[in-house]
Amino acid sequence: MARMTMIQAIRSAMDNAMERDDNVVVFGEDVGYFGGVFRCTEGLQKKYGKQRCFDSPINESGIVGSAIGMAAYGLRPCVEIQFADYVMPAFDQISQEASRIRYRSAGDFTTPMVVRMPTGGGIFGGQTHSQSPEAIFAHVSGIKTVVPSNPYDAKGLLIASIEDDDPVMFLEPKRLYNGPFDGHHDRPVTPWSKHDLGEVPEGHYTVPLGKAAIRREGAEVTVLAYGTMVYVAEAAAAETGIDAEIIDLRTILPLDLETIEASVKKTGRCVIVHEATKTCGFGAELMSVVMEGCFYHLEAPVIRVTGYDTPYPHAHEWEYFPGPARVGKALKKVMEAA
Amino acid sequence: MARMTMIQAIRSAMDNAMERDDNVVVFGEDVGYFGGVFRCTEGLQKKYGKQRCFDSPINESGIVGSAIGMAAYGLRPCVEIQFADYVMPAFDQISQEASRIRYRSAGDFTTPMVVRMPTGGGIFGGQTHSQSPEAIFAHVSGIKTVVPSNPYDAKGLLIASIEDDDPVMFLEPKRLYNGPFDGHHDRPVTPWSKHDLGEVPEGHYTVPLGKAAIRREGAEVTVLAYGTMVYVAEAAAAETGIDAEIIDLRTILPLDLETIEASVKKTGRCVIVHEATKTCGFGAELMSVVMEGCFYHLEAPVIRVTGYDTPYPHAHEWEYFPGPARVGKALKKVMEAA
Amino acid sequence: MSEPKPLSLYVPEPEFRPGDKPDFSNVPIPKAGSVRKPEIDVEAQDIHDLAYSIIRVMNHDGEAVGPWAGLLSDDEVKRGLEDMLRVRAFDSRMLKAQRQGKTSFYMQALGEEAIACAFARALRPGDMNFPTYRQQGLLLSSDYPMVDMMNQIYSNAADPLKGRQLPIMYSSKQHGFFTISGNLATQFIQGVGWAMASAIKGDDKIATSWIGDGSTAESDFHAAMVFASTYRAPVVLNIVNNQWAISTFQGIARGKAATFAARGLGFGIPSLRVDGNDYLAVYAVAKWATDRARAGLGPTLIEYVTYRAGAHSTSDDPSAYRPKEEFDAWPLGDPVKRLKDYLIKRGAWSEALHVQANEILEAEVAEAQRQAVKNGTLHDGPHSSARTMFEDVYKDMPEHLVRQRQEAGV
Amino acid sequence: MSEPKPLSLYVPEPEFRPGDKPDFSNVPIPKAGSVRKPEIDVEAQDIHDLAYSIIRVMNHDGEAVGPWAGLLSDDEVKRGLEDMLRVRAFDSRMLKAQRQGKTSFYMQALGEEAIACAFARALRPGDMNFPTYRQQGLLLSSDYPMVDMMNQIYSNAADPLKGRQLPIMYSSKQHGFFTISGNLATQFIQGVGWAMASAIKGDDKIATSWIGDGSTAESDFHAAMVFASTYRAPVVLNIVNNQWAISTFQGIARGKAATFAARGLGFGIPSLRVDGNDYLAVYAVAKWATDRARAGLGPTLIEYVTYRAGAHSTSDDPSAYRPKEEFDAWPLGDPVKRLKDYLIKRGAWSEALHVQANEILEAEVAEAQRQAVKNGTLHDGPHSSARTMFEDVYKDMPEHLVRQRQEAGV
Ligand SMILES: Cc1ncc(C[n+]2csc(CCOP(=O)(O)OP(=O)(O)O)c2C)c(N)n1
Ligand SMILES: Cc1ncc(C[n+]2csc(CCOP(=O)(O)OP(=O)(O)O)c2C)c(N)n1
Ligand SMILES: [Mg+2]
Ligand SMILES: [Mg+2]
Repeated sequence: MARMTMIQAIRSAMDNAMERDDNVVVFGEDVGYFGGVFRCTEGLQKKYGKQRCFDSPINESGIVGSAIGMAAYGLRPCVEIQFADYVMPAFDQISQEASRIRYRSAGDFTTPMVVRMPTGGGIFGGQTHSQSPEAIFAHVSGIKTVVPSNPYDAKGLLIASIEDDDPVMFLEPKRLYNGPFDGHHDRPVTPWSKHDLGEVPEGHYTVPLGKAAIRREGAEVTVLAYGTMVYVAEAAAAETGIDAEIIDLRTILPLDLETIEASVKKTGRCVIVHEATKTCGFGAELMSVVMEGCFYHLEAPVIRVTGYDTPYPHAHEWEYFPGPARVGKALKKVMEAA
Repeated sequence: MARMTMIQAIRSAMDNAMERDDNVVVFGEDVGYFGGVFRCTEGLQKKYGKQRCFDSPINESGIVGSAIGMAAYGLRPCVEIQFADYVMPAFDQISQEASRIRYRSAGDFTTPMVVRMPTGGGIFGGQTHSQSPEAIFAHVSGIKTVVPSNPYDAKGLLIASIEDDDPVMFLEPKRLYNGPFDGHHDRPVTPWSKHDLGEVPEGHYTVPLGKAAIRREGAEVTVLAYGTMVYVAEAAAAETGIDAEIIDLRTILPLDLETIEASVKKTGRCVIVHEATKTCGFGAELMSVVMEGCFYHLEAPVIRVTGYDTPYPHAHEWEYFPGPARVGKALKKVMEAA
Repeated sequence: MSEPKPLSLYVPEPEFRPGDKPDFSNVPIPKAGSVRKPEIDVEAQDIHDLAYSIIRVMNHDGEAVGPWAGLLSDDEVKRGLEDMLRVRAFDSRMLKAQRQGKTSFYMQALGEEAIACAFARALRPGDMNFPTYRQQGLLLSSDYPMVDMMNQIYSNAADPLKGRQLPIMYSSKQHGFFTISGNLATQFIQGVGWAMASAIKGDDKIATSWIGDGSTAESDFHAAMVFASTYRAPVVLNIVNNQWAISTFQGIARGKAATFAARGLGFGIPSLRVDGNDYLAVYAVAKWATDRARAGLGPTLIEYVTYRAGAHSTSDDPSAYRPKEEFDAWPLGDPVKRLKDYLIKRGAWSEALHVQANEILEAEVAEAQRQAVKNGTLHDGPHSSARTMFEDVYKDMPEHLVRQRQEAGV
Repeated sequence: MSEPKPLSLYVPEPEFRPGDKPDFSNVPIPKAGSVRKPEIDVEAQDIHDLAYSIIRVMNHDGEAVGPWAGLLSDDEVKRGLEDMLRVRAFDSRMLKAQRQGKTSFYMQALGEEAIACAFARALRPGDMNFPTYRQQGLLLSSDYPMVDMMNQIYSNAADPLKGRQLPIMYSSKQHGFFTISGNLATQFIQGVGWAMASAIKGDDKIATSWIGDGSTAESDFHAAMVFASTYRAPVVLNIVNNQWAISTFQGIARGKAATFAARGLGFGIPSLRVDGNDYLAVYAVAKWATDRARAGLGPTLIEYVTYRAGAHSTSDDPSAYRPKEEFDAWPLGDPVKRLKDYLIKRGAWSEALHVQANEILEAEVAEAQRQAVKNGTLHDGPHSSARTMFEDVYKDMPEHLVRQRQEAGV
């Protein structure tokens, strides 16, 4: 088994998928000759030719819109949006088209496709290289949304997404590309080569969509997180000494309701963590799932720790980022509650 | 005081605002000579000239994008998107631009503007003339979102929105244009002329943004609703005989947290109703607000009654629409809970 | 430097409003047969003139003239005339059905039937259209069952789309008809993507994208132009300029400047402008452009000059914004009448045959309607089961939808 | 019908990749002075040729020739040269500052300084630019304090934007510089809206919108063209074609066909193509287009042909995708050197004066940097108070944000 960074794992997923199925094509801004600004598609054009991996014009609606046409033809496009912040021009094609082709044609046309995009902050990217749009995707019926947190999952989930027959939004937490990040920005970063989840098979495998992973078993409180926040939650649990059960959702939609409900029923307490802005973020849906499924088991109000309802600021990145101190505070608060 | 339909009230608001302030301009698809497909801008071009009320090309991003430039200049554009379903091509200009001009320029540039759009179903409009996108607006920091439920509020809120110094998304429940609608589609519609809230002053007045209205005081359960669902909730309360306190949020964001919290603390029970799809809908945020602010007062899990997580179907409109039967069932269920 | 002077906003206005007497004598209409026909491997830069003229084949005397003439036999033309008559009969009956409350909504193609009907004849099985809501002619010129179109319009139990879509938003993969969207222009770039896919696979199928004059203002029009030109996709990009977009005239989409066809030239895409009410001319350009695409020569942009003779939809009343007499004054006439005159002139048709053909088609439509009504109508049902509402959102129904379906009790 | 034959996808490729020896001798470069100068009230259709040529003023011998020459005095040209040198000195120091860790990010304008610097001189107070991230020349040619630009780049306590924006995303209403967006192309239509507002109010101010070659592919480019042409907005639409969009060459945005300027013709917008490395030519077309806008004649589209000599940004390394020697081989040369040669040829400048001017400007930049550093740098601070993070989201802070601010303890 090889050690891979998340970038290598993502590349390996596309490589595997392209090798197994001629219908998989990869395109997007700078992804062809150059291999993508984060290098995720490096080498694919050389290996599979310009007809299967190519540069696109800078038009996100065009990228997704043309992918819809290709998918309707029978291909399985896996396209890259350079930053999740730049997916908005494509939101019409995603929310009104890709998501509904199967429904409105009663299954006559389908659009299997993956839209990959680096998401989240932590790299001083300012307000337009840091956003986390998963909540607006979650509100759209007909698409799936995935957020991996480590190289092993990234590869397995991406292959599963490419093989899935529905459109998938695939959000890659860019702060995790090179190593797990727990929010302690002033400490050196551990590379993936030193982390178990950096062990990635070279060959084909999948991690199923819709299944969460329990990253840390615990008895006192359930933490619902995904992407970068999984490591922040781990750090907060370690630092507070609270016996938290940390659930890495992996798939935002469809959500693994059973794992969530079982855990919260067990612990009776819950903290939800995400980096996106708070109001109507995905944490609100998680709150609702807990309210609807676990109310009688709750011993304290559920707490959300999230990005503030402001644009992502440049200089105040670390004040904005929901780091281990804020999560730790929430853990303590939820434990103190009667 | 005149009796007005909601269409007339909205028109009257724009008329008043244009009369008082030369900087108010109105444009959008078919709004000029013709006066809009729902006739909301009828007569404004004649009265104020083509420079202040005009037809636009069919490009929603262009409508909002040009309005941003106009607002930065010093105008107060009030633009129409023909159906809320068609606002998605403008979502980039709304979520990445209008919402952040003040923040990113540290107040040097501001973009006071209103984006009006008919929203919701109930008119057999199928999947692209029925959607309710308020939740995705609520997730965007820097914009306000308003949903009036009657002619009096519609006029007062629209004038307040035009005079507001921040961008406002103004969602008009099209099923209410001509009269209150309680979901009993098989009964004759009461026109606004027979309803108290159809009494609308001819002159200038405002209904403040961010303040909810209690439409029905009650002791047993709080119903959080807005737009069309206010009447559905009223019907459900009447039909079940449950003493519900019905809160018409009026402004989705900023939300009237105090009114909500006070009511739920009083009743100890809560039902949330909206027409939009369930997952990550605005009901999820309301759930969270109740969880965060009223947990210790809750005697039963809060229930959401919403549109299903499917596109809005044409033939099955009334199965999809969250009507009084579904809301009544939720009221009973929340009352039965221990 | 010149002295500052006050600016003012220019807002384009159509020449005629209700009450005015329309007079289009200043609209330049080139003589039939006067526009040249280049080879299909021509470069865009060498045919700029074709984007500013109008390709026409039938002259006032009902003769087919010039380099674009002579492609269709009399039998083929008769079939074309029947196709148009079928669309007209279908539209008129469905309009009535909507007024009778059998459905919620309808959109007719009155006055622009030649475009879809003639284009359909240049396509091959396996090609894919990405249409708007006014290309029913594509289906009605194929062997798609008319009764299924009606079932869709009535959202009834036999509706192939299970009552999910607004009436007239058909879909049929088998018949090369991509599922229609209510959101304008999105299909224009999707068609380009489909064509790219055919090229990627080394297949020989081509795509067509369709858009209205008003909708060319939408941004996805641009996306389609950029992608089509960059990758030389085997697609025909069709702009149906019927002069109106609901209540706004075409000047609102293009500021009274240039032509819609001219938009293609800035992308190096060969661009043609054609008389959309001239069945023979439409067929000729469709053939030229599809031949180009099939030969691997890339995209063509075509502007069809026509006129929306009816209301925008059953929700619209055009008398509020344009003179009732405009269609009569319209210089390109009625496509049905023009083709009929041509055939009569050739001795291949007669008034009597025309009446007879019309009767047969009306009977055909009436019979289809009888069948369709048996399957139900919008307000009276029956419909597909309410359970279908939850299906096809995803391939497999996820847990949250299962729960919602159970809650709905279906 | 022809036999079906397999299609294939065309994917444009630049002529040269790393390792190749760039040779642009086949790029047609018209002689300086050879392109005609029309009256400003010309119709787009009468100047199609200008969208396919290149307006140039300075010839190889350093002389200004032809109808677009003769607008600027020697003193004005000297000021222009200084403006460009200032941009270059500023860029080089800020690049270094980024490498030293004083900030996170920087973008230079190396090789394309003439465009913003010359255009700035055609504007009047009150006009508004809607720039991209490569028009620092607009600010550096105005009296905007250089130290404030650095404060912004350092996100320090004196940053006028309170540390909220990525470095170089300046904003200054007073200096006619609209807040830069990280999202490409959005500003292009916003500028049109601003210009429409001036026209609506009967004012005399004009707007300019700026966009890169790659970004013309974005859909908001189309929105801007449609609105500008429909309402004849007093706006100048500027396309800076520096051949590259990060790693993709301009062919990916236009499929090797036509020119970017030609995009305007389909909208009836007069469109010019100009040597972007020729300060005198840029000024001349800027003057022509701004005069048009001020006179109420509507929009102009201008394509500046130039070359991005540096990396895309400090996050980019162009040696991975293009030959290092491309800029040297680029046929339009270096804008600074060309203007310097022109002035020397006129006897208004010398090598010694040039060295001296450079020294003065470098000292000016160094002094500004000393001032800026006093206010802090990105990683060492000080910054604006964390409280400012919650301000200006709305005019008045709503309750939910108050609660969040309190929770943050600031
Ligand atoms: C994105 C979007 N915006 C607005 C509409 C509303 N709308 C439906 S049809 C139409 C006019 C289209 O005119 P045109 O493109 O000329 O086509 P025609 O109806 O003339 O065939 C408008 C504005 C829509 N369906 N989608
Ligand atoms: C909507 C959007 N998509 C993608 C990007 C990422 N991006 C930033 S600059 C750039 C290239 C722009 O090239 P061009 O327009 O030619 O401008 P230049 O950098 O050459 O000045 C890209 C793709 C972005 N900022 N915004
Ligand atoms: Mg039209
Ligand atoms: Mg560029």
